[in-house]
Amino acid sequence: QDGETRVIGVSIPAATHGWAGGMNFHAQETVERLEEVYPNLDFVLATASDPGKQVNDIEDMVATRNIDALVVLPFESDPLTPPVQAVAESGAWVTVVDRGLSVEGIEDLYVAGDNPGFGRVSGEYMVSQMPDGGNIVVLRGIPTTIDNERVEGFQSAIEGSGIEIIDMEHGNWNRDDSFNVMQDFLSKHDQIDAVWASDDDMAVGVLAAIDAAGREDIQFVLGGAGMKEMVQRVMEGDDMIPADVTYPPSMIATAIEMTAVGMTSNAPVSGTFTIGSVLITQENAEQFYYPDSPF
Amino acid sequence: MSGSPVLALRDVTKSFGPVEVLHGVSLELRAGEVLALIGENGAGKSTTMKILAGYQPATSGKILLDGEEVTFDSLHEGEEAGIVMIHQEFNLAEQLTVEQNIFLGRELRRGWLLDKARMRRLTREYLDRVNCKVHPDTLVSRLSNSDKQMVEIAKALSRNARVLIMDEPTAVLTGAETRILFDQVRAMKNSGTAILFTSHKLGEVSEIADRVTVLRDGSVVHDGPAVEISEDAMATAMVGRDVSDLYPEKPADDVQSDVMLRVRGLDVPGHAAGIGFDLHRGEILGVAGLIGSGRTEAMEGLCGLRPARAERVEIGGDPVTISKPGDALDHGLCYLTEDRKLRGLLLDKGLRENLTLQALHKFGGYLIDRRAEERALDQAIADFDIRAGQRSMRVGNLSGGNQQKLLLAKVMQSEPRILIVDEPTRGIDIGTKQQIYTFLRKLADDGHGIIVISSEMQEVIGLADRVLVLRSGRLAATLDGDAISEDTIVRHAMGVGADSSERVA
Amino acid sequence: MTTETLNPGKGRTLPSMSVLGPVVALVVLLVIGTLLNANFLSAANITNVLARSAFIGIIAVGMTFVITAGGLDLSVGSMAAFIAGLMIIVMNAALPSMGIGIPIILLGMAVAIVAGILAGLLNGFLVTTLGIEAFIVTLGTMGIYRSLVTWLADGGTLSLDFGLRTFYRPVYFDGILGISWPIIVFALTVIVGEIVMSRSHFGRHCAATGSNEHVAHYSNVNVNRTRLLTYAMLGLLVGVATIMYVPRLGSASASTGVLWELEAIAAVIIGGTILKGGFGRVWGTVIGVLILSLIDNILNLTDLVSPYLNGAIQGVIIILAVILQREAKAKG
Amino acid sequence: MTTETLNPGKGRTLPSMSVLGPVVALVVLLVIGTLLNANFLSAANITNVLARSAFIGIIAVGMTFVITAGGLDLSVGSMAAFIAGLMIIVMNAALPSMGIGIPIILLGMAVAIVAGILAGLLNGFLVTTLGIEAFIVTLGTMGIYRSLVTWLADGGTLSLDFGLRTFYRPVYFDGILGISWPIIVFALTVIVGEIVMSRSHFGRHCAATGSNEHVAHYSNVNVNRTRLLTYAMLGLLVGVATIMYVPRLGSASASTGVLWELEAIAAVIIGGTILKGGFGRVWGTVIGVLILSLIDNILNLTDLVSPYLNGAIQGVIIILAVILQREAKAKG
Ligand SMILES: Nc1ncnc2c1ncn2[C@@H]1O[C@H](COP(=O)(O)OP(=O)(O)OP(=O)(O)O)[C@@H](O)[C@H]1O
Ligand SMILES: Nc1ncnc2c1ncn2[C@@H]1O[C@H](COP(=O)(O)OP(=O)(O)OP(=O)(O)O)[C@@H](O)[C@H]1O
Ligand SMILES: [Mg+2]
Ligand SMILES: [Mg+2]
Repeated sequence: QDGETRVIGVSIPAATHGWAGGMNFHAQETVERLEEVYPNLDFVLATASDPGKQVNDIEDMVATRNIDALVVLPFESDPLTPPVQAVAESGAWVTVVDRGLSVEGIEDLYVAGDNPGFGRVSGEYMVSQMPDGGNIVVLRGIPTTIDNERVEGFQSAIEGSGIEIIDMEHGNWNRDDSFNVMQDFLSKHDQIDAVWASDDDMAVGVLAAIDAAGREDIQFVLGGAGMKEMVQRVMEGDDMIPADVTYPPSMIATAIEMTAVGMTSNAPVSGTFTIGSVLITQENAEQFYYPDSPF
Repeated sequence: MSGSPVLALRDVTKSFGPVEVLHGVSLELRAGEVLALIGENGAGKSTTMKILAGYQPATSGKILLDGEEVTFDSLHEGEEAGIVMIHQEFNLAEQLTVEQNIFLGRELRRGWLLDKARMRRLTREYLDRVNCKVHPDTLVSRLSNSDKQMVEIAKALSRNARVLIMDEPTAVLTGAETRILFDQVRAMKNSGTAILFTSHKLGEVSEIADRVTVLRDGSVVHDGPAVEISEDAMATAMVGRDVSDLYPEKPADDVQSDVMLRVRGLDVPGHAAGIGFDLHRGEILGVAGLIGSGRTEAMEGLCGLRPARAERVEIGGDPVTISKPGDALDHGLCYLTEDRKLRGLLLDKGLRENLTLQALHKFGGYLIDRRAEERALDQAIADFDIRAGQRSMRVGNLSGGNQQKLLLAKVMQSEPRILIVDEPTRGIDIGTKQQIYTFLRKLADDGHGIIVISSEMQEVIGLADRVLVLRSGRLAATLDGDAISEDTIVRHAMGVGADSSERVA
Repeated sequence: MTTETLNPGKGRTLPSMSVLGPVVALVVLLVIGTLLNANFLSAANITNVLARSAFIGIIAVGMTFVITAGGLDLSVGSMAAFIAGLMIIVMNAALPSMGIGIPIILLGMAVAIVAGILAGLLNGFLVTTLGIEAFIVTLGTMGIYRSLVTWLADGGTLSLDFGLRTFYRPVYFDGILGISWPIIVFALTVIVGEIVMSRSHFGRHCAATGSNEHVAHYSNVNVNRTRLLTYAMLGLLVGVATIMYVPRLGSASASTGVLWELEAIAAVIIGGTILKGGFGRVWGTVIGVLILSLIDNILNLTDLVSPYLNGAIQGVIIILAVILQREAKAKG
Repeated sequence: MTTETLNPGKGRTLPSMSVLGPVVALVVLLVIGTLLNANFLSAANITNVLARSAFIGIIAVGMTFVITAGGLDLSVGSMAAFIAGLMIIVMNAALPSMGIGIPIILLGMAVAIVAGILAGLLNGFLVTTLGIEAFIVTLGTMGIYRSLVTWLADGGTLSLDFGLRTFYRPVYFDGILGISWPIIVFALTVIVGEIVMSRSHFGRHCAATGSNEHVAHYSNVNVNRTRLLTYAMLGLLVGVATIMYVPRLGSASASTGVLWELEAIAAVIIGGTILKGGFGRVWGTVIGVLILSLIDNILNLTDLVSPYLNGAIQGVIIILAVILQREAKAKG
């Protein structure tokens, strides 16, 4: 197999919000880097704006690019399961990233994010910061299974702690939407102790709305995913942003790299690698700060 | 000749909002009889016809079909009863072909699918009956107005109507086409169809009608056999005054005044070539020619409304270039279109907006002076005798003749020194025609130059000091004085071996 | 209303040139694809492209009628998502009592068809009887269906029972004589659509209604019924498309069918149908759909451009495809 | 061609009723909001709603002209995102040489205005001179701008330098006499827009062009120039909206301005402007914009419905607002 060029397909969702943008960045950067390192590897990168398009991309990779391996971050698990299964059955290597497929055992390598864990870590942090309980509002992402898992994880973590979610709306992982939602929450509730923005993009909008309203009752905002601006604020000891929870978009880079290694060597790279969600606080913030990433 | 009435109105009134436009109209249509309904613009002829055909409900009164009172709940019932109407406004879908229009709403089928071959063949037959040469697959939007009208007539004839209602069918037709239509009308009459017809050409009324009903301001003022009423009497009954001197006196043409407009070598690609003429101050220059001879296109090209080239155009002695409509207006040159529906008026706008559109710069700098506009509208309504129920109504709801008057008023807003009018009296009643002729002559006497394009030979002869005759896009002759006669014009217009696609105007 | 004086070439007496436009664009794309990748013309790739074009294609055929009759429908994408969701829920619910087998598939199909027709009728009713601007009606129902499917799925994904999915899968992936079902259904829809448009009285009535509804009304065309039927027909075809869609992905969520409406409308217009109504051609729509699918496919064939710029390339090609058509027309 | 027999009420001889429709819808929403939440009428909430309406509002005023003149623009949302991205890049790049201060803000504003006008002119040029369907042109440029901003931002978010942002922030959050700048600019845009639409030559020419371009041409209206100007004006206003938008969050990304185009068009139509062109009213558009913003606001202020169903409620209210208008018209 030496000398023979091997093709790795990478199929990811398009950069429609901050985290996905970061993930796109890491994917492209890794592909470029690995193409240098491994001259006999060829990469095909496709971004999809909906699950249907992602299935198309995968079909195209199989039919026209003869891929030997597929790295896929499924837009959604269920619709992507059959086509990825078909790829696996055709003999290609399959690496699944972040969201597991609905059928077990399809993938050779699973680089997993931990969405329930993301919610749980966030919830536990809330509980630790508000031992006496309090009123919080929650901004949710785009209605998807991921968002459901995170919110459920969060809710079960705060259960019985005296923390009450007094309002919850979709901010769609979008700065503008969350700004509007937060403005309205501020009009509606006279006392809000903390906000779980559940994503750093949304935290940006939430902070702007709080600033503009000049409200003092909110003690802090907890975002998530480790956007560099937010990590920096944590590092600097900002009161409003005391912590963050990771959900690193760079997991795609890990997955691509491991797949490349698997393709070019005999090193055992199969199995499941869970990239847990970690709490970032001032103490450990430095190691999560990547100033060059767009996210 | 006459039997019992097939279709009749009894004391029908019709109001649009607060305005009553018909005040108790009664009339009867009999099998095998042609009834002419005449009246001034806005008298209510079209409204009466629409009520008869079931297009509009009457406000009060009865409609009797074979003596039984009916209410047409839908158009379909009117058709079912064998009533067919040709509208004053074109009633053809522009993006469909001739054949598709003729069979619209009653397509022939073979099984589930259309029987295109048969429809095409029948269309050919219907068109042949009215001697119309257009191809069944031509898009209606590509037809000339007179061809559209002939298609409309063919469509109506094809329906084998018991009652045929025609609202000014001849307004856009040539003499020859009118004769073809009348032959068909006579044939239908002989086979027992009841026919209602209206026209502002009173000669046609005398020729074809058996009975004449005169409407004035929404009431019937005369009803009787056609043989008992002369054309003059009709005009008097309609207008309420004598209109025997239709055309104003022409000035003695011994003084040769200066040239206002000099055109040399005007080419309009595809329509006209090498046109050259002079227009003098105080002169009315007629333009005659067959339909399709390029009169309209030549003048539109001159005014920058369509692509054209000219070797030389001089206005008031100075050479000018006119490449867009604004250039023409800047030089005091203005063109009144022959097609008021498609090129003249915004039908869904009010009178005021339409009146001032072309000369908006006269009404305030950046902002429009509404009051000045209202004053201009007052003036136009008075000057041109525009009869609108309400000032605020949509122009599309004005009667056809009143639209034409408004169009003339609109063009005059830009105060042209040289005015080109294309078919200026289409659909205009005889009383108003007289006023328009007087108006044009007065403009000329005041030192303007006027060009009148007309397909009505009498109009050209009666009005013009000199006449240009166009043939196949080229100038065939320039006539003046006693040379202006129907015979000479036709001879020059036809030429030798005239293009068969042109027809006698 | 007539266009001849301003744009002398816009009329359709010389169809050959306006016909050529989209065809040329399609051929150019095919050539580019072939040059870029040897596998482009492989049976597998052609099958993929055609089969996935089928959803938008079937919907776009219906859209051609709606637009020809002077309407518009922005709701088709979310309608498809909603119908897919409904179908999945009904089939999952019926599974315990009916078991896996042909009957339950037929039940699902019936649900899709009926729901599609009803949804189409709702749009049509609001547009015709209540006389509301089609843009607003369908923008409203777009939001409504999109919300409903999110709600039905509880913000997540509705998935067909796994066993059922395996049984239903052949409806997308199998076929006869090596031609897969979506392609067959798409082809049938196009053929029937083309015949209805150009050879039936309904097609004529659509064109007449879109060209001038008053004229159509005076000519005894039931304008409202014609419009209503176009919407119902589009709804039906959305149902049919969904029947093909569900076995492919086996699930429906809030992100199903997003932007299908714009893609379908774009395909219709690229194909030469006039957005303001009055003239439509089904075969042109098919070419439009294929052009759009091929752009995506070709972009996947090469690594020449950054994926971020895919949208820009698409935009440029869409505009070019229509310029080609207009330029050709203007010369014709 | 005349409409009187089919729809006796469609004419605009009795405007009072068609005028009432949107106003009534707005008032009903205000009443509902007040009943549901005591803070609804608070100065803070009113300010919030008005200020956030300003972006769409300013754009919708421009859209009113485009639609009145018979056009359409689907690209405004991504155009706004692109301009915002460009503005941020230019300002960040100029920061080292210019330092923080008024000049760099003015530079950013100039970039936004110029970019907006150019983008509008591009749309206008393709629509008028090349004669391509506005829907296709702006669908194409929508994809192009959206791609470009994603590419400029490398898939992520473009953020204004933090110091600059702090300096620029007051442009969104401050104002005079307690009224914030976006509201003031919005109000000015509306006043000027209303005057231009209803009292200027240009407004008349737009209506004439949209009503019947041939008649307009024969009446010495430069149809192409009028259309081109409406697009340029819309581009300019997108630039202005962006100038207000950037200081709010100081960032732009691929998700900025998504669906603004549909919202703007919906506002225009809810306000009573006719989608096919020929009649438009700017003040109606404002009411449309407020209705849309209020729906969101009220939904956030109450817990009555599942957030999944927000879109459905929006859809229903949009349709109802227009029904109200048409019903009123029909009676009038
Ligand atoms: N839909 C309508 N709404 C309001 N007024 C109308 C409507 N239709 C007709 N009218 C008015 O009714 C009157 C009669 O119009 P009608 O068209 O019947 O006149 P007419 O005799 O046919 O005139 P013409 O010779 O000019 O065609 C006119 O004053 C016209 O303005
Ligand atoms: N679809 C069309 N495209 C181009 N020109 C048209 C179209 N329809 C009509 N015309 C032109 O407009 C004129 C229609 O006017 P009409 O039938 O009254 O003839 P006309 O004005 O007497 O003819 P002309 O002015 O050429 O001597 C025709 O001459 C025809 O050339
Ligand atoms: Mg009349
Ligand atoms: Mg003429």
